[in-house]
Amino acid sequence: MKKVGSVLVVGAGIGGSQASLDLGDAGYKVYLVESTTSIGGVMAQLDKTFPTNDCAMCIVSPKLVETGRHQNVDLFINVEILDVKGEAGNFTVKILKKTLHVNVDKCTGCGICGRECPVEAIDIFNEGLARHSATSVKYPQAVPLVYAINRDYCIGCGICLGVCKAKAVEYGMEDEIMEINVGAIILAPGFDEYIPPEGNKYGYGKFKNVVTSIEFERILSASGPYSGKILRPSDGDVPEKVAFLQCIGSRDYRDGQPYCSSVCCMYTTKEAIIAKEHMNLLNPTIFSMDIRAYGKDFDKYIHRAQEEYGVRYIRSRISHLEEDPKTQDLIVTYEDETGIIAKEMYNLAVLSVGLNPPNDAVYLSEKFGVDLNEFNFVRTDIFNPVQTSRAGIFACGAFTSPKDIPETVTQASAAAGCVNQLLHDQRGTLITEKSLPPEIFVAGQPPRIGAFICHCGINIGGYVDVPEVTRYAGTLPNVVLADRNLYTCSADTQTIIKEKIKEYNLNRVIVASCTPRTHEPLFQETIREAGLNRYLFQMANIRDQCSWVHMHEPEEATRKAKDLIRMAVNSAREIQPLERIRLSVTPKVLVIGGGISGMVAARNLAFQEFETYLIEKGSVLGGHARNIYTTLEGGNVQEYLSNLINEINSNKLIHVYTQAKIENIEGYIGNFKTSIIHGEKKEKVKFKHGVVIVATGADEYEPTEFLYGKDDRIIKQSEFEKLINTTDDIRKKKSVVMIQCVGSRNTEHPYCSRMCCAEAIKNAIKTKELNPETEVIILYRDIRTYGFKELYYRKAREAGIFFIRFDETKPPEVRVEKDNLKIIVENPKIGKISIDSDMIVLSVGIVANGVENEEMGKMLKVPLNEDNFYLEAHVKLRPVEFATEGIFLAGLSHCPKSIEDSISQANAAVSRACTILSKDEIEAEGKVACIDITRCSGCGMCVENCAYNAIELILDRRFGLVASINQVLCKGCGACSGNCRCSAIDILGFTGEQIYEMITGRVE
Amino acid sequence: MVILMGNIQEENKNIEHSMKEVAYNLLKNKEVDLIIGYAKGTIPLSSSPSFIINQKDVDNLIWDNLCHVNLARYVVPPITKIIDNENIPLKVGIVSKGCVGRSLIHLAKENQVNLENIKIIGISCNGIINRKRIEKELGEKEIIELSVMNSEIIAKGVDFVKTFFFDDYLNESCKKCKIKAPPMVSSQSNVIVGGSVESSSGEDDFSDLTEHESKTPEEKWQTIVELLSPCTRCYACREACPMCYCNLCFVDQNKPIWFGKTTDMSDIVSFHLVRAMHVAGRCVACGSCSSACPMGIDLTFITRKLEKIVKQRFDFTSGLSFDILPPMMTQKMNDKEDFMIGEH
Amino acid sequence: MNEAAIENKGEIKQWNPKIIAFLCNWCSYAGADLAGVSRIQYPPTIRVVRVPCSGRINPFFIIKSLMDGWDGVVVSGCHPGDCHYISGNLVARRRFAILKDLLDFFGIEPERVQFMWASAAEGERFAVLIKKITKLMRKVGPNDRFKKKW
Amino acid sequence: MTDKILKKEEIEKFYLDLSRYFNFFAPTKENGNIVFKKITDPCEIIFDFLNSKVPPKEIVFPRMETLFTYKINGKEIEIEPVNNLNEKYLIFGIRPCDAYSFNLLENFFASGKFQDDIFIEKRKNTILIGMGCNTPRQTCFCTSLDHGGHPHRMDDVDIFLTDLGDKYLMRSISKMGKAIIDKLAWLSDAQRKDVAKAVELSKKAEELIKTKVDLENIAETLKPHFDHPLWKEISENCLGCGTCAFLCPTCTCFDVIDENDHYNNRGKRIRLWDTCQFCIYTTHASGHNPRKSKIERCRNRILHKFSYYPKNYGMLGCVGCGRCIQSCPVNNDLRVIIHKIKNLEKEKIEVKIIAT
Repeated sequence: MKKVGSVLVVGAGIGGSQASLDLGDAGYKVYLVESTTSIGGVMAQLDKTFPTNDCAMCIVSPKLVETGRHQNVDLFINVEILDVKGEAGNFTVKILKKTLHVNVDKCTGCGICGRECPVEAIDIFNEGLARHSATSVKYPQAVPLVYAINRDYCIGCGICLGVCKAKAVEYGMEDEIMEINVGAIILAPGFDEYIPPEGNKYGYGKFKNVVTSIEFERILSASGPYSGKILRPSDGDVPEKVAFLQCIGSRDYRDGQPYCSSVCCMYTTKEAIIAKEHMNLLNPTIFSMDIRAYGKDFDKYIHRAQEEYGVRYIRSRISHLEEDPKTQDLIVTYEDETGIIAKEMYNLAVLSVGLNPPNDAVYLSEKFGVDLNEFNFVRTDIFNPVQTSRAGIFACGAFTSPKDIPETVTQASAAAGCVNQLLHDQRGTLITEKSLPPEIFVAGQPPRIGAFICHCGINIGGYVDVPEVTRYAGTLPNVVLADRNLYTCSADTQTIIKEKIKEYNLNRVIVASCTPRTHEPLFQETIREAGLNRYLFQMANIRDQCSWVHMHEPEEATRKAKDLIRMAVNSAREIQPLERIRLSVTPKVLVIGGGISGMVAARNLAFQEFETYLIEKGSVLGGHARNIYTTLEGGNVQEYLSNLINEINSNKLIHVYTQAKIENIEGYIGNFKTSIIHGEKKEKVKFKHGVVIVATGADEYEPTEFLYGKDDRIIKQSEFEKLINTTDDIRKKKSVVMIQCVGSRNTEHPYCSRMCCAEAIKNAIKTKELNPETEVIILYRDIRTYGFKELYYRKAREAGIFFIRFDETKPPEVRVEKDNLKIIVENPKIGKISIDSDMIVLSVGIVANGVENEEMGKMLKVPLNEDNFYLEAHVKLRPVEFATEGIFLAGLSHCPKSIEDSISQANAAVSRACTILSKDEIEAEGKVACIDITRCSGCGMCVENCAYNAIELILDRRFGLVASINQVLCKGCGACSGNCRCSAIDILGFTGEQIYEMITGRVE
Repeated sequence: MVILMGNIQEENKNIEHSMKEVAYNLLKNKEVDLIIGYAKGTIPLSSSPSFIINQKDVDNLIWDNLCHVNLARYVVPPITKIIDNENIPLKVGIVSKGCVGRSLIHLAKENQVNLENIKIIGISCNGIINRKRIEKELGEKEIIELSVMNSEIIAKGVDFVKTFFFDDYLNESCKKCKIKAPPMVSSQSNVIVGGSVESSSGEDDFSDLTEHESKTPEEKWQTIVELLSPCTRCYACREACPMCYCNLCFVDQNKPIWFGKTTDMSDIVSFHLVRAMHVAGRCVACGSCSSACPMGIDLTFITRKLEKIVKQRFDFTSGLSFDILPPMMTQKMNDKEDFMIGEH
Repeated sequence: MNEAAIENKGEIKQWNPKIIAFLCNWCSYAGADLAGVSRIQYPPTIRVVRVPCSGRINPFFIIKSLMDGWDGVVVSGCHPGDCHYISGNLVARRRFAILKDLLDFFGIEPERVQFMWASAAEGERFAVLIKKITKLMRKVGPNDRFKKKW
Repeated sequence: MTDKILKKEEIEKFYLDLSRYFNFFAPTKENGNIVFKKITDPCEIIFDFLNSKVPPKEIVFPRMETLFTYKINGKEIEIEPVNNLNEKYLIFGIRPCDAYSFNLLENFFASGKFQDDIFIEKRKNTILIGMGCNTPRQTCFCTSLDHGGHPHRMDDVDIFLTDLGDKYLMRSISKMGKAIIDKLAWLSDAQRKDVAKAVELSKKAEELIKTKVDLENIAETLKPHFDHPLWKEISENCLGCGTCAFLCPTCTCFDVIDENDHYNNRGKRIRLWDTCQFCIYTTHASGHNPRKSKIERCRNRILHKFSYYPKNYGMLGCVGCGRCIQSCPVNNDLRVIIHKIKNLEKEKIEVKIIAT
């Protein structure tokens, strides 16, 4: 059966969107289907994100807008999957497009229908804490911004039909079925939060002031039901004492789910911090069993919560909640880790609910024919967490297991990476480059400006005197046409604009309507189709920032609209056509590091016929994985590794260099030049490549504590693993004691090494299997078996392995006595105990190779974090790439992680790389910095201010040392220009002259 | 020309002596092609920057409390010589009081001077006399001779003798100056010959600014207008400033003409405001701008504020180190935000 | 909303300062849009200039605006850490700190030039701050000190 | 011709009478500088001064002067000339050197093919009441100039005053001057001894000028030395600040700019002082600059005053007021420069070549 170059992505949360963008950019046709009426998923509901407290909406909405208008991505909302046929490379999917009763193409999202609708419906986006009308959009920044009528509530009064000037409301509109043909499928349905059932012991549903964490998230949000004020639902009072109860529906065998939901500890901490930030008098308390801050910089975040924000953590188990009927305060009864039962009173209780599989998981598995695991999450390959049980169908995000945003984004790209591997030969076959007329030459001609002013139904027209404003616009210098339209964004107006451009031979166009953030691309496209350079356009925002915010002052609103239009016209007069610089791409890759991550990346790339240079500093491939025999889940690492190495060595397109050292890397995205020396004889090799993937890995911590090295019965976990997998010495051991967090979570290495808990439990269980007689004791601070790893924690306890917690401040003490080892440890509950043992195993952490990373970082101009791990471009949304374009990141050099995660990251890096490698040319954005070297004096301030390494100082024959801008790397932020004393740097599209004209073009 | 007696005189004599010695040897050992220093002025209250290439001329060098010009100004752009069509930069020894040394260090950070071609002849400056102030206070009497004795400045005229207290009649920036000699910069130690100090900015209470800062906006504006109204827009301040090396000053730019060149008050103020903005975090408080101003405007009043801002906001003092980036070249997550508006 | 309405009705009679607002495209401009989408009312005193990032804003823009007779200037960017361009707002913050101090030193009322952060989700905050700034501006009155006389 | 006496206590009367017809300019103190300003209160006037910081040329040739304003409506541009041209000016206490400089200004503005109406009008309406220097500065060298420069030179003013301590000897030089004096009937006649004292003061003043600058056929001397390395030496410590030119009573260079009021579609054309000491003064739009280094610029200043000017107008372009010497921040002394040039002829001094 023939492969097809298109992909179906199911679910348009952050994961689905990321996958779609990756694939769209890589030249595949993408069908993105979403069951609700707009994209963004849970992330769009969040107020802030951990551990950076970034504003979720700020960082996600640009991505959503991009997804919504990507020319290779077809977005279908409010759909249902009916049927899936075919096999990897060629599926046929039948989709039901449920009617919105609103014509998507006509609706301008102006919202008048919603405002006029008489019936109230529950606002699901705000978790039912607020209400909106039956005709509604999911949230203000929704993409696509299309209203939908909820027929469950609609009384068919027809008001919306009447008020909709765009004639978009169509009651009679029917559902529609369509069939699409795709080569691969990515499932990204996300998760559904756990809702405590009737009669739960926390009184959720019974007590008004018990809310779930996701409800609380909305309460925190500035755009939420209480617009950012923290009030309790019962009486709208400010809750001074807030309790956060952890593991609600997680790690709970009775009424919840047995696995760990992975994210609760962190998002709760975040909510506590933000709550404190919003209202300082508030005291958050978090009741938890363990604190699972296993991710990058997570422990630091917990620390900040405690130190800076005074968040209180109580290790405990909650017995139950009662409500004080008078005050509606809540009494929390819990047992703390010393075994004492205590009661405390709180004004508000937040249940940190766990992540459940999506409610329609079973339905999806049946339709797509993919297996689920025992909890109805999708079952994935043991070494490739995005590969479902059915070839050609991949999954990502919380559907594979509970996870946070960066891991979801990584998996999304990873899935896209696997799709690339599957469909690479079909790349670009189904996307259509639309043909455009040649650009009209306008340089040097006097400006002929056309102004189109939008009524936006009554959204503008109702408050701003549009006819007057239009008349006024007509009087402005260089304006040869001032026209007004009911909806300037409507399809028919686009044709009108094109006609007018020809008729009046306009060479500048301004539109006064809504916000350029959503509509500029549309109009730019229109004028481009009319033959004008797309940058000869300027917008005046007279709706969102005028008519809608001055509804009670029509005259003032009108005056303001005039001002804004005058400013736009003044600026338009100075606009020059811009062209996007194009640069050829060398379709080759440099992969630095021959560990699992590096090799997986190289294999994937080579599979896609991209020549790849894999360089390894050591003499053999394999890296850190060479010390690991199995995964906790039972995967055979050594076997996987040797197969992988064989594939690498046998692949013609992969050039492997061992004992290699990079001498120099120069160039930039698409065009790097690298020289290395390798092998015994230090041979020199030079090659060109388009991208770099950094997978340099990390090292095992070399312990000095606990008498390591003084006694050969005290060994590292890796040594122990080797011992139990290669010898049967363990049979002779009566007792083994494992000490956790050696070289992790201390002042020297203030982060969690993430895998040690799993490794310890894995080897403990194995020990028990080999010799049930051996007593195994694990001394720990927190057991961080996140996700499904939690099950092995339970399994271990059932297998009779002892877990004894000690406090950071009171580490165990190890003594060597003549024939055996003694460990003294203090546990909060049982107090000081001493254990005799004949083997001590130290679970040592992962440490970055500071020196090497430093050196590499300098060479690539990429940053490190405080712990010397590489610092990605954006912690949440760009986890596998650097701010410097064309350089990607995978594996342990990013932060400690499991083998599966490393593999995901490697495939993700490949996917991101494919967005570049798949093109013969990359195109730079037009609105970038440009420099006048006659003015530049080479002081170098811009070089320092540029976050993208887009500027360097060069020696000009005539003007000496001057700055030179790489417009391909430039993002046009203007940080350089803002500081430039001699105004040598200007930002095209936002030039000093344009802004000058706007400033001086005010109304007296 | 200054005739010195008593302690300051001694000081300056020693300074002058050792400075000449260093300069002489530099030329003799061909370590430099050229020495830039100060020579005796032709009129009272003056000194003249002098370029010396012959050992025998070293004796013309002087050091006194009127050597006000910031000599760093002369090495941007670098002094070069064309040797068979190649523009070869000359090796230059610069007589450097603290602020000159700092200028050179900062200019090196901004790639304007290459310290490989520079020898900083460090001298420990004991302050520059505020000649403009003395002239003004003497009103329309001509000074024929100015001398410093012990702690007093003595001005002689045809028909008068007047004395001023030395410490009071120094440039404002000199009064508070903590860095008398070029800062010792470990990485570039070879550059500095002669005196130098450990690079530390010392404490400064900026008490001289508190009076103005406590005024109302209206009063502040009045003070500024009064200060700047004599400005003829001759740009002597700019030309004398070692940090003003732009090829085209913002005020000379057109397309667009951001700021007028007229003597309209708001044009004058905007020029000095923007210029202050441009030297913020770079100004080494040498006071050249002030002493160059033909109209006797004391611009150190503004530069002092700049010092204060960068010191207090970013704990930065310009020209002390190669390793610290100047404030405008970098940024910190936790910079103070006290100046920003919030909901509460 | 009604509350806002009344507040605005009250303000209509008062003098409306002309304030030029430089908003960064990714956070503050989006925040201003959100204020509109949520119909949060604020005084009609600002005229918005959209810039890619607060880092783009050269002191020229601000000083020129004052010379050209705008009564006030507002500059708003992303909160630290949210910058779409990684650190543009931090670079800008230093610039503005110095400028603000200098303007104050030169005797331009500190109320006239305001720097703020507003995220894409803070429509409310944006409106509140514009109200606040308008109030402050009304207190100091028209900008005739620095305005260039014709 | 009878000389009059103006008692110092009569100055107020003198002012009141004349300020009715004239904008009465006189030396006064501003920010510690002596400058010529329009007097509104006679007690602002300063009598005991050497010379003003800024030359009084700024009264007829202001540092900033609106030439005309214009309005744009549609395609039409209407020009409105400045209408203060029939204002009358009186400059009280102008020094002989500065008074002489007005002739040089006239050469530039009011002779030859292109004439500057605004200047001509202003100059026509300006009365000069000169005042002899009894205590010239050390830097004064008016007596070295070929035009017969003298601390008590009277030729260039309408009325000449000599400070006799408690009173002024007042002599009318021009018709206009005579007319004015006649108007002031209340002035007392001068005694012979007053006249004698004046003569003696004049002699004394001349003797006080020690500085002698040899300017004899300097123009010829300069001719062959256009490319002489001396210019490098002269210019090496110049900052290019232009102070010398801005304070020079004979410098006439100006820049013309338009200031636009975009919103009201109007603008004005303004003339501002400029100087050949600035780099951009000669920078072409192309970026080419015929005087690209300060060497050429310093040379130009000297050549203009002592070579081109004599060639064009038959007199030196310097009045010997010494302002440039006084105010040069790097003490680049004109007297020294001239001295070096003169010695060139005799090939005495060897010139050190530093940079090229």
